[in-house]
Amino acid sequence: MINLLPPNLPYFICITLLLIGLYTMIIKKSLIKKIMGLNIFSTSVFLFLISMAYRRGGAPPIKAEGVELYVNPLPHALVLTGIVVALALTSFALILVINIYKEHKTLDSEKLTKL
Amino acid sequence: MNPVVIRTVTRILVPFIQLFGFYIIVHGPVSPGGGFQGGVVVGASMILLALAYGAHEAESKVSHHVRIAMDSLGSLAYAGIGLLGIAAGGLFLQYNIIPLPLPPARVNGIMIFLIGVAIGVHIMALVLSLFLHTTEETEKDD
Amino acid sequence: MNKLNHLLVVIVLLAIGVMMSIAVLEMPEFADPDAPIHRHVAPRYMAMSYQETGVPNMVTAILADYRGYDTLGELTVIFAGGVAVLSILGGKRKK
Amino acid sequence: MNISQHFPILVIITLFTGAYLAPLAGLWKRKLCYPLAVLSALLSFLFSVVILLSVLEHGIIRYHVGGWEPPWGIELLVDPLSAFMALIVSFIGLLAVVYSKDYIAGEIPDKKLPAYYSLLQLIIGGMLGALMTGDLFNLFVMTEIFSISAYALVSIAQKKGSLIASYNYLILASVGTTFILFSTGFIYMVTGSLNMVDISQRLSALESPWVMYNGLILLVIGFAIKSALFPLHTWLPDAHSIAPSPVSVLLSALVIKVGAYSIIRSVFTVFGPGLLEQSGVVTIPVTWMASLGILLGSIYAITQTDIKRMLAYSSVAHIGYILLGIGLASTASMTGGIFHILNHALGKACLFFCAGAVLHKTGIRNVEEYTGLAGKMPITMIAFTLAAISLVGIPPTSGFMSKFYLAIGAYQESWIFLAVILLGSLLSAVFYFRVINLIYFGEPEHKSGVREQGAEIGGVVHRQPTTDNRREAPLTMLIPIIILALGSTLFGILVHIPLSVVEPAVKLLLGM
Amino acid sequence: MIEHVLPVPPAALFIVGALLIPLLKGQLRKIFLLFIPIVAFVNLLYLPQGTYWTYHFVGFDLIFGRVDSTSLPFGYIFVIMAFLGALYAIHVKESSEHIAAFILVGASLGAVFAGDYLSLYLFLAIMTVSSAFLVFSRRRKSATDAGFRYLIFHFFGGSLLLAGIILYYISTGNLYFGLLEGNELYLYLILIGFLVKAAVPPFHTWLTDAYPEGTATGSVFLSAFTTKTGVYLLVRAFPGTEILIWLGAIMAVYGVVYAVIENDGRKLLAYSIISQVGYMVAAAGLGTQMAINGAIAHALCHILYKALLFMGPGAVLQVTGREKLTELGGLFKAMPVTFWLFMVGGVSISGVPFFNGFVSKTMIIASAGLQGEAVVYVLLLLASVGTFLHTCLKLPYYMFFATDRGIKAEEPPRNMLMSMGLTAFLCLFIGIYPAILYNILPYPVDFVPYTTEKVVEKIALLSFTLLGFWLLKDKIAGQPTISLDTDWFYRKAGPAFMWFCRNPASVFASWKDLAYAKICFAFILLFRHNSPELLLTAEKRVIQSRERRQLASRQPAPLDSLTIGFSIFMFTFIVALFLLLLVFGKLVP
Repeated sequence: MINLLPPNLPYFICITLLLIGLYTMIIKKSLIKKIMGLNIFSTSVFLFLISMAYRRGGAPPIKAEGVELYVNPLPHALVLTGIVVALALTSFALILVINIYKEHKTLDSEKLTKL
Repeated sequence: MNPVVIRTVTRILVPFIQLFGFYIIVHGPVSPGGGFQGGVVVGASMILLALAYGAHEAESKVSHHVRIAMDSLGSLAYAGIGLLGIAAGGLFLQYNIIPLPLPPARVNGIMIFLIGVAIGVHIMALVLSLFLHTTEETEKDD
Repeated sequence: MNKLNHLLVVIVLLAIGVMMSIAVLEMPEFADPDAPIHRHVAPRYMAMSYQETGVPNMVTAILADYRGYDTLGELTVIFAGGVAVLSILGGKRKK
Repeated sequence: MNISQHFPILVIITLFTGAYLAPLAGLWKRKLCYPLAVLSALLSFLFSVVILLSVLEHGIIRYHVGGWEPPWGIELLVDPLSAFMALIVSFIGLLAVVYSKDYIAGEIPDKKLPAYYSLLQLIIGGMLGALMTGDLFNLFVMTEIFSISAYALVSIAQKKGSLIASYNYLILASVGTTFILFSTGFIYMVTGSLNMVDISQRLSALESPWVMYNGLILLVIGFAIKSALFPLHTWLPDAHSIAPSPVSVLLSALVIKVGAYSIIRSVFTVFGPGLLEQSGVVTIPVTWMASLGILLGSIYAITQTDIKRMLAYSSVAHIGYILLGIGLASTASMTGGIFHILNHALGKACLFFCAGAVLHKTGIRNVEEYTGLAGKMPITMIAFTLAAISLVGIPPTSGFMSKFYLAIGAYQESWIFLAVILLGSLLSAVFYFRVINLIYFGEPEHKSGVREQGAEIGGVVHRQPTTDNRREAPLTMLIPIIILALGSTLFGILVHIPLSVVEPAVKLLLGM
Repeated sequence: MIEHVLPVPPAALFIVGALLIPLLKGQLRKIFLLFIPIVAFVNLLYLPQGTYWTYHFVGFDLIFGRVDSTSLPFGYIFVIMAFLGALYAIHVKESSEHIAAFILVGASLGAVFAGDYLSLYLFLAIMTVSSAFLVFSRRRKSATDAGFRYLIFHFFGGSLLLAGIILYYISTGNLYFGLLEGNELYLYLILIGFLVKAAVPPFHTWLTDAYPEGTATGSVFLSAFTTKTGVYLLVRAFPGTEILIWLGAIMAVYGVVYAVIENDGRKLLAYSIISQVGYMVAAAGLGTQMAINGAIAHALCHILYKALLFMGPGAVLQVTGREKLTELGGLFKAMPVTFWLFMVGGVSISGVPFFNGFVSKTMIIASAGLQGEAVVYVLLLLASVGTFLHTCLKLPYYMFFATDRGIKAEEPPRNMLMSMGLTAFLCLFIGIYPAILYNILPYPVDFVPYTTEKVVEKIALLSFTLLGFWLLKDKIAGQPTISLDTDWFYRKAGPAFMWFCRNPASVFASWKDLAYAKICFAFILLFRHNSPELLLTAEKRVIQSRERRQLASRQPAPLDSLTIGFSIFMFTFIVALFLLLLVFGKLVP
């Protein structure tokens, strides 16, 4: 196991980030922090996609003379899309939170529970 | 707080930021970048303007109506380019069949460029909208 | 949230982590040039995208041409986000 | 070149274009938004009718967007199942748009109308996109489109608590979509492809299945969150009950079905007939969760007083039926499950429309105030009865037939599932007949004293139906209700029509 | 001309007719209500024997017309009963009651002529709903509750039946409804489904619960159709099943025992239905040709005289608004015609010679004797004595004589009397000319009812009973209480179930759903326990909560609390569960 760990370390980091994101969303009471947790969570996925695209000795995926080995461009495109989706989600969630705060004057999910 | 420094720096920086943003949009096909990235940069320049001069400044430069129009038209332009493929007898979003007096690969390049611009227009308006609407009423409370 | 719940959450999350790690151990090695993702679909983009689309930036080529439909969807997502924000705030900014 | 070959993409693009146009039209004339939305929904409905017919005639449609062949470009894959679902979605979507005109006028301020219609078209278009696509990542994108529109539509009326409901929905469903993206990464990692058909071919040649299983599990759970499978349903009751009624219809009748459809796709198409044996890893737990959902969803529904909340909980139970049928993965159970998608869509849409009509005309949400509404809104209430009877599963309505197939399939697996289905019907009879009883035989509260006395004396009291207090909803609301009620009754008699689509779809999915 | 129009499916005639009722008003509707049964009767006369109206329905064969000598007699009597019931109820202005009644008739006819399980289930389900609606039509809290229990009970029976049908379909591959033999599981499920319809104890509580709660006119319909359809189903599917003999015999006595101590007039009659159906069930269990003949003949006769018996207290209820025997008495002066007509029913049910009960009941008892079932023979005989005691003596005595409570009363409306008269005439007619009944039975009848021996035996028995009653009449007076029956189970089960819904089951729901405790009141009433105190407090609470609700009802329902953290924990837990299953499913093959 020790031998196997270093090569796939980025993936382990992604999974760790994923767990951190989930943990934040479960434990933290502030609505904003839940959104942060969501963002960590989705970032871990982007990181996962991007790190799988890397290829030892690969050049950036822009066509250049004499270069044959590029990193995989497809996950990059996917991650771009994913980031934009996360942006839309986050912005909407934040606006909801702003309005929730205006309405209830609190962002603590425990307190909102008792409404 | 004295906003003079911020305002001056902003006034100087904004044109350059915007220029850089347009550069990113336009050079999407050949270098890292593209419509999304450039659009965000241009939008961010407007946000900077709003931060330094207040939301009204940004509002007066790009009003609500204009932003909505840019949003819709950007998206419509993308869908329209896609429909051009059908109109030309190909498939949806098929560029190389669009009848331009150029080799097919060049047509693709032009369409990719146009799409980048459409996305850029859409995103720059949207980013500004998001910012302005988010801050809208909190500002009033201050 | 009391300590017990806290512990429970951590245990469950760690369980997921451990079990996903089993999958990670079976994954193709990181940065392996011969991983399946580098062998199946991607080679065509690297070899042909410039000839087929006339654009040297492969990411842009994929984004706007090969998977242009995805990008249309993406644009629609962000459009939906914008409209969603408008719908919460009720349109016009008051002067 | 034949234009009809482009219908799979046009059915989506029409709605998206309509959605893009709505804010623009709102700048010019707000009244224009409604006809535009109706027009685009109508067009896409007509397109999907043509698609269904041509799929039945010529087999699977594959549309290569942008002209790129599948593993490189995105492919639209329309098989009988997706065409069937697309027809349901676009039809009920059209009805919801039509219904919105008068209903929404009282619910949201005028200046939000463009945003409302735009989101309405986006949610329908997103669902159609998710149904038609043959690409895993595109499925994720389309799922996000309809999800974001759904979150926004939940909170659009700015009722008390709607923001919190929307926030809950957003966060929980986003966890689901992120799971989906994560599993897309897993699957892409081991296959190098995003095309569903391509993936299924390459997966069956795979030697080490752990990554694949992880991907499958995350994919199914992600979509199970979207479809509100039982313990993952916590976002549903709030979101579905607080949303404006046309939106409730879309959410309850369609959105969760699209989630169920995506589970079907991921289990049977992505993991393919070749791996059907192994996919028991997910289908077996899914059947147990669905069984729990049938029972507990109905039990929760019994304890509700708010009609829309009751209907929302009943949706939890019904998604249980659908996923039970899918999870059992036999011919009969799959037929029942997929057929139940249609029946529940028709029935639940009708019920939510009726609840909306009542809410619109009288402001009543509480079940116990439904007393004597049959006199005031007879047509609506008859429709409500028919749809409720269909959902309880009493012959000759369509709900019975799907439950019959489901029950046959369930018994082939285990008697427990049969018992669950029958008990679930019994429980749903409790809460639906409670409402029906109140509608027809309950008395308005202020009269109850008089009535009691009269009943004691005469045994029968002659009641003159007063015609002046008849307050049916406007036609735009009444027509969808009537159509759906008729549909959920007639399809019980004309079962062969939906089955002629469902059966080939099931055969295809099970690889027969 | 008529030959070209007729025959049409009898069920369709009534159901379509029922749907047309709301379109008609006034005199036209009255004519229409009587016209439909007449047309249906003519239609039935033209109905040829055989199997037809088959409809290929997605791989199943639905048979809507299996007309043979077993189903035809039931068809005749159902249509006749529909006419009598419609005449009896013709003054009722509310169309909902007529619609429910006609749909009930139509569905019963459909069930009787159904030749496959799917269409049978269809019609039984429609019967259940329409009967429940007839009970609901009383528009009284207790009626609503009873109707609900009726509905749930029958859906429960229907579920078992459906399970049986599915098992049958899976093991045989068809849905043909016919004789069932063997030792399969589906057999028992279907049997229980049918027993619920026939109200065989312990599945009988719905009957005594719901029938007294029907409207005056509705109960007449209710009494005729459901149980007799159940008898038909048993005769059709389970003739000669050993257990039915004992169930039937016990049922006959059981019903009598409860009827004797019952206070509510119509509830007494409901128990007496159980007792009478017991004869038929026992006869179905005997399964000889003569017994089957007896079962069917008794079903036919029973429909007539039981309708007549329900019409009597129904008329009293119509006129006085009272049902309890302890609240009635001395009505004879005001309602002599009603009394005499009622008595025709009373003597019929008791099996007095020259009334129709005699010609059918003796047939069953005799066939039990011929089979050598001595115990059954005695039990049935005993039940017949008890029937005479409670229906023919106790009920009329306390209703029309006994203490005069000075109730203001008059004869009921003319149509009620006409209907009663017609029914009484039919009772007498069949009693005197039994051949007309025997001719339509499925097997040739070589049974002669009027032998000196049988008549003398019967008269002797009845005379002694009469004597006994006269001596003990004050001892068996009804008490204003509710006798405890097996229905305690679900009266208790209801609140227990609701407790379960609210407490353990709601753990996974949302926290705020727990605050919905007030809903329990609706269900305490729904599955009401018969304790007056509990009822009172519940009633009070409902009123209080109603006031509160009226303030809050225009608001959307209270939200679920923010359960994000918990929900996400649930998601992750499910993921972990799946992964665990995967790991252990893999490691341990």
